[in-house]
Amino acid sequence: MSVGPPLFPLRGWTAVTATALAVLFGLLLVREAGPEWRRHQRRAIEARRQLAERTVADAERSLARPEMRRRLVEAERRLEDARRAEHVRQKSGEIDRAQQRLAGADRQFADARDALQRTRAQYQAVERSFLLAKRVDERERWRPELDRLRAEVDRLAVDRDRKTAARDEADRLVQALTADVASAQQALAALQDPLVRARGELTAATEQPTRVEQILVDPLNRVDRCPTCHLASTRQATEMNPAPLAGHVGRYVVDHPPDRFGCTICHGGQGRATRLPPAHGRIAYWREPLLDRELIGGRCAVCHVGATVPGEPYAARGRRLFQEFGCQGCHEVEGVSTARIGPSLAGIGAKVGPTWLAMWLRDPKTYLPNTRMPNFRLSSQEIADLSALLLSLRRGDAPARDARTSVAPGAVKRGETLFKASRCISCHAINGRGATLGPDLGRVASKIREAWLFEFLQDPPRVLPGTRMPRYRFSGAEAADLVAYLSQELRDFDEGMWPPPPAAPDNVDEGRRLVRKYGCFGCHEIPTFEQVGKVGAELTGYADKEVERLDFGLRQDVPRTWRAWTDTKLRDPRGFRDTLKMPDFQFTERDRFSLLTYLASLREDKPPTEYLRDLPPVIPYRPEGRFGKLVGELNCLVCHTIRGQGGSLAPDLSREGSRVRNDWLRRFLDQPNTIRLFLEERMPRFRLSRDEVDVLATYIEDVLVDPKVPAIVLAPREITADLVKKGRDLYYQTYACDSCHQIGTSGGAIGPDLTLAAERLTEGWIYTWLRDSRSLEPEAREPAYELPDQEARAITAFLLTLKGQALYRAARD
Amino acid sequence: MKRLGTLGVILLGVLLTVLAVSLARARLGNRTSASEARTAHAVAPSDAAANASTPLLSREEESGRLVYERYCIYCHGEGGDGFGINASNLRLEPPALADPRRLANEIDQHVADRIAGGGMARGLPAGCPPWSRRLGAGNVQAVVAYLRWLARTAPASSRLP
Amino acid sequence: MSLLRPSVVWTRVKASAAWRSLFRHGYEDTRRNRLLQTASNVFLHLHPTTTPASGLRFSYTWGLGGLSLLLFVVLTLTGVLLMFYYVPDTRRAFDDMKDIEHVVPFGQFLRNLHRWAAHAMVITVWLHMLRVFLTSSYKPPREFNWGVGVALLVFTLLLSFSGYLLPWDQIAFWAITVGTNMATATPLLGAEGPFSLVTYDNDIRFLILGSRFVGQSALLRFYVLHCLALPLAAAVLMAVHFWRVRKDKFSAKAAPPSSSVAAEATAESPVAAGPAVAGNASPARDRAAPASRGVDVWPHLVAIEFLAMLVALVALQAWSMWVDAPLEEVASPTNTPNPAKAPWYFLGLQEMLVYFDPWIAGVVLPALIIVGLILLPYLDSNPAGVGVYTLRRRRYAGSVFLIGFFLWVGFILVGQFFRGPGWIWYWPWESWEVHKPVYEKTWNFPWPVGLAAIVGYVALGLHLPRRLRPAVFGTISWGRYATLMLLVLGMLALPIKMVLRLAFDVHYVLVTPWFRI
Amino acid sequence: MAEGGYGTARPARPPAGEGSDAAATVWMPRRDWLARVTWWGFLGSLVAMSGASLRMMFPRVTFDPPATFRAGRPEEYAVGTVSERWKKRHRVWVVRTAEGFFALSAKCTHLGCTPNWIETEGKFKCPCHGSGFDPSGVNFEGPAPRPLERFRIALAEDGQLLVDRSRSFRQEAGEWDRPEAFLPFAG
Repeated sequence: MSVGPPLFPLRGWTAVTATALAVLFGLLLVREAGPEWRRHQRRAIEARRQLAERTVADAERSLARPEMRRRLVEAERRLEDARRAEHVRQKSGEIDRAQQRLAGADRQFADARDALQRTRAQYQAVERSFLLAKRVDERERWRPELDRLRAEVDRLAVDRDRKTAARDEADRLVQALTADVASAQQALAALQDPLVRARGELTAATEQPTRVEQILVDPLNRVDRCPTCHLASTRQATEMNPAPLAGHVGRYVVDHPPDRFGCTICHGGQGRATRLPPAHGRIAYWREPLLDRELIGGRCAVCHVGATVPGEPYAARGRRLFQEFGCQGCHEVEGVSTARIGPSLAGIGAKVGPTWLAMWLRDPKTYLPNTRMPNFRLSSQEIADLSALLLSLRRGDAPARDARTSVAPGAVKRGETLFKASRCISCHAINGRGATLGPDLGRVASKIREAWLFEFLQDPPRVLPGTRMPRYRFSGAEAADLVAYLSQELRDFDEGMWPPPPAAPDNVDEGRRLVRKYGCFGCHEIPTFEQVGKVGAELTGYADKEVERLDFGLRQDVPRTWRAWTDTKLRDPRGFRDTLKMPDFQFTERDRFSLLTYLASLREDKPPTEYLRDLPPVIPYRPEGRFGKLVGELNCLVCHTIRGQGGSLAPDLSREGSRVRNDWLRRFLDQPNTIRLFLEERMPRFRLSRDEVDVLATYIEDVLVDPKVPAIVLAPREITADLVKKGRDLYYQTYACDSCHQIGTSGGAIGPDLTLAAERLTEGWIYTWLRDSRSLEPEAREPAYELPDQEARAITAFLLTLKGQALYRAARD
Repeated sequence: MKRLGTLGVILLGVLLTVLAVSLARARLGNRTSASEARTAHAVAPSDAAANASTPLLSREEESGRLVYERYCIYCHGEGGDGFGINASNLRLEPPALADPRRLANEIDQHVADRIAGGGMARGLPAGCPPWSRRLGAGNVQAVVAYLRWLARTAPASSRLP
Repeated sequence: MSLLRPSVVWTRVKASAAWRSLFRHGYEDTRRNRLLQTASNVFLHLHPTTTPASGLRFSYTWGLGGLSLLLFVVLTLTGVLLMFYYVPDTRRAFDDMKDIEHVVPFGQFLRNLHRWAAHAMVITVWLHMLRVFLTSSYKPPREFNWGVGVALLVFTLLLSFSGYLLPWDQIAFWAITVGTNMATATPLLGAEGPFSLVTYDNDIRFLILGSRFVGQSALLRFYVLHCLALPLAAAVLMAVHFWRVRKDKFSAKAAPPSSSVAAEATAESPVAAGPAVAGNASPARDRAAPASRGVDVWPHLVAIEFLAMLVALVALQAWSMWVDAPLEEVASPTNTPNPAKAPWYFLGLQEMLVYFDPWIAGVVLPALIIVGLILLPYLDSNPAGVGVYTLRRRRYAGSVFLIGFFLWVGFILVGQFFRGPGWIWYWPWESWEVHKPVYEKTWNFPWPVGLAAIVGYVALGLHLPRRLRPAVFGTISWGRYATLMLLVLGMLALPIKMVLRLAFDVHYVLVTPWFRI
Repeated sequence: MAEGGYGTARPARPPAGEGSDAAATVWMPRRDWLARVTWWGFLGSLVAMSGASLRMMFPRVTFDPPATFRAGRPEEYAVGTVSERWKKRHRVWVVRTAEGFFALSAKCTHLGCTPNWIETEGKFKCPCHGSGFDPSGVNFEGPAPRPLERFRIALAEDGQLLVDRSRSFRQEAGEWDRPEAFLPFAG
């Protein structure tokens, strides 16, 4: 009696949709059953299995070899004999007796132990009531009991120990009786061991389940599931691993255990992901995609913040370049000190002339090919304005007059001798030949006004605050002579052909604007600009800068990548927009790549400090007292390093007190003469006063010493002729020290001249050096022979007995 | 009635498209370009090759170069030609390490061993000192890599006596 | 052994007390069973036992109410499952999302389902309201249930909004930041609102976030609201909603469109009653069917509901299988994506921010919308068109409502597709990498002019309609008329202000020391 | 409501093909294959759905501390001592005898309390019910039914001890003689 319209007009549709739903669910289940990572893992596991099969095969083959078979048979026979022998003992009941004895001893031991514990419990109970007893007599009533138990406990303890010994004894006996069977079995097992292990590996590989592998690194708050597909990536690579099992290249995983570092901290990518594009970070909204092989070096420098980054030369070089070129002058980077690398421009007006200045501003490299000053690509108008500003910068006391000082007769000659005697070329090159510490003096006279030079030579720091030039204490006359010499010899003789400064109408205020625009004060100290902030973009966290925040401006040819943008910026700083102001440093390919690598290390989030390496000392070394004052005045730390502070041009003085002999040191400070022949650097002659020498020497002897270095090594009578002879042989024959060290006229010139070793070096130093030079100077060129005590003593003796002066004089004539 | 029905359909359609497109947008995000860029960045060897005008030394070769120029160059000379400034002071003439013909039939391990053990290891009196302690395995390997690079890049003729 | 014959066993089972307690009536298709089927089933008994045959026509309701419910159920189930793997902790939330996507079986799928179902529910609820309006189903005696419906709309939006923060990625973080910052502009109760009585530490935003910023406490609050408080409230309201539907009888009225009498609205025959989720079309279509007596809800109507459900599920499932829910980078307060957009269903408001101060766009406007919607049944005194798709006899009501609806949708479309970095206009085919300058050269009315303009606007708005269309507006009481007109004028003010801004660069019409309009 | 309604109403249908009285007119022809497709499709989906939800309860990874841990170099342990170094973190005693190493589980075999190592008496003593174990882990007093369990111990390739808590060996099962249960180490 159904009523109404036809039943279910839409039955067909209902059925279809229901089926569709079921099908969809089916698809869902299928998809979930076979996740992507499983395929990769299966491949790796299969590779592992095949490898294992091969090893098993090899093991079997080696066991099949005749002499192996012979040894096997041998071992089996041995085992057989042992068994038989044991069987005999078995028959004779020897073993049973031993075992019974062991059982008995064991029982006794157990009883003894329990007895001891019971009694100790009683003792403790009595002791308690003894201690808690209120009245003395009560307490006294407990005493005998207490003493008895005490004695009892001790007795039982002794007893227990005896029983223990007995048991062990019995045990050993049983062991002994069954020993040779055991050893025979071991011998046999040892022969079969490789095969057994290989088989074990094979079964393990066959039964290995597929599962998501993950590394939890709590301190870094990272979960890396990379090993799910890169199954072997947590082990070092060995050449036998096939591709899917390829281990990690190099020692990195050994030095950085994965369970402490994980993968993504260095490689980037998304550790938690288990599908391919997301896992490699190749998706929208993931900040750290997988890094390419080259830039990954930058990640090393994130933690290795020291001057060197092991195995990553470019990062370290980049860090150095960054500071040498004074990038920090315009770009803030956390942890990079903002030292101005250029000379102060206060008083530059008195220092240089307009022609030179204009030429310099147009392109510094035309005057000084290896200057660090970049080319700002200034227009003539800008040059005019800047010159106007700079030439207006004069100190109050700067001599306004600029006339040639009347040259006293013979001044040039005297100046030349003085120039040579003062070893100016230790720091200054002449036309590109020579040291690079100070500016090239080849054409200095064409650059610097003589009046200024005159003042400067007499007291550099006063005229040019912050200069690295030491005070040579030249008298006015000497300074005049030097000036005469310089302006006579060291000038650009086609100076006249220099382009004249632009005639454009100049404007000091415009100049100020330009200084502010280009941020000259980033490298140079300029009056009234000391406090102005940096003009460049902050680079902290630059490594994580998203591409869409980099302005590609007009360049369409540059691929839209962090790397391409940065490289282009370094190559052509104003390529993206004409309005940019970064100057052109003319970096080489190597420089650019080094800087790239370094920049790639400027992460936003720093790892926790326990991950950082080579952190600078909390309190950097500062020489104190009069010594400190002198060091500052003479700028010793420009060339020498003391306790990690200073330049690398001259020897590290941190241990000088232990290295050189006291008297020699004083003489040297008074009359510096060269030690290494071949090297250019030579200690300048500072004309130190007696007590200044005394200050320096005393400090060095007292403070800059190394406890490792003994004062006395050889008592005088120990230095026998044949010891010396032995030393000489070792020196010349065995180790051919003369390949690098000079004695008298003969010998190489890499290491220091040892002719005067006897009067220069302390015997302790020589000895320690020969024993273990690395502990004294990790970076030394000496090939760490680390000689045995006897040889070291011999060579020391040899060196100490050299007739230095005689030889030296011989060498001189 | 009919009109309103269709109106309803249209509305539904419109809003569903709104949803669809907005979701698509939300999913891809306006940063697709960025993501592609990142991808490109991630496969950098390509654009590395693009901007590598002069051959750039690999990480290992570069560290090798640093070591070589600090320790070896005095005797074995610039570019491994065997004419170092100190060569004249030696009893044995230092070999041209980077000679391609020398290196051609040597595996890295042997070269490395010779550097590590020095001449003495091979019983040469007063030969090249053993460098293993001072340099360590890693640096020795690096030096080998650098020598290979030298042999690869510079023509053999230029460095043979 | 005969006892073990299947048929015997089967009859015994069916005879057992347990079976009979479960299935209280036989299976045969008798009239009685059909009625019992509906009446004795807790889930079905919201239906009447019979409904007019025309109620089977889908085009009357589009099953929108039912779909909304279905989506709510789906959301509850998926939500519960997701809760097993989610910890509302700012340091963990995002990682948990990643784990759900990568190491929880079906995690990605469930998350997609949850996300998309939420979006879909917002839409179905809107459309449901639109339909109810078009068929005048809000008119007496259903004003109250319409109000409940509006409340449910609000809860739907709140649920979606509160869930938006939980993934703790950039869109989440900044959408919520933008959204909640509007609350500070609340008059009196917002720290930045006009006539503010409060500080940042005790204003409305603080109430929402438990802090001045979106942070741990905010995440926790949103989590509790999203998983507990709001769903409970919504469920209760739904119960009320369905119950009222059943009590108020079904809206569709079996009367020829020609006769427009409100009286009949009350005199519906009980058989014509049916749930809102499915109903009958205007009887005008099926005169043939005896209006006295409809078809049985079981099986006819239920079957159609079943179909509707299946279709919806298929669509949802397919979508969720192929389209992943968005998840951006982990939230970072120091790095704002440009533009930072609110959830798409609030983009209309965010678009309004271009033309109005936050206290209008973010607070007054939504408040007015909600109030207006609730008042709708009381303001629209025209009894015509109940249960019929007809706009012809309700031009004013219809036009006002539709204008409002399409403004809303339009603003959302604009906000979603035409707004780029800096909320500047970008055509969909334009790249956001191209930097566009902000064009800001606006001016304000001097305050007397502005005041005059606004007063005049309101005065005219109140006066003219009554003058021009006494037939329509003359009939209703002044109070009603005023409220109605003010709401309408408020709504029309949006496009007017937009025109002023876009065409004449007017920034503010009225500038006072306390607020600016 | 509809879905629920069908859900409960559905069993009222006898399984397809099952005979029931054909007398009464049936509102849906029983052998209607469309109807069957519908039902099976729908029920199939339901089953799949619940299956999926169930599977979801078993994630592919857990964040428990790893079962294996490196216990430092062998030289760090004195002969004849029981090291409590790893008790706090891993609930394991590393014992070194003259012959070598083994790793004891710090879990009483009685009711799973954590015993204490009492140096003076040279035994493990369980605070809960007084079970005592000698340094080799054998129970000699108290209610403990069997010796403490030992864990797999080996030498990792980097020369550290490697303890694997996922593999345990019972003495009464003769498992202590397994090579993995004891790491021979001299000097």
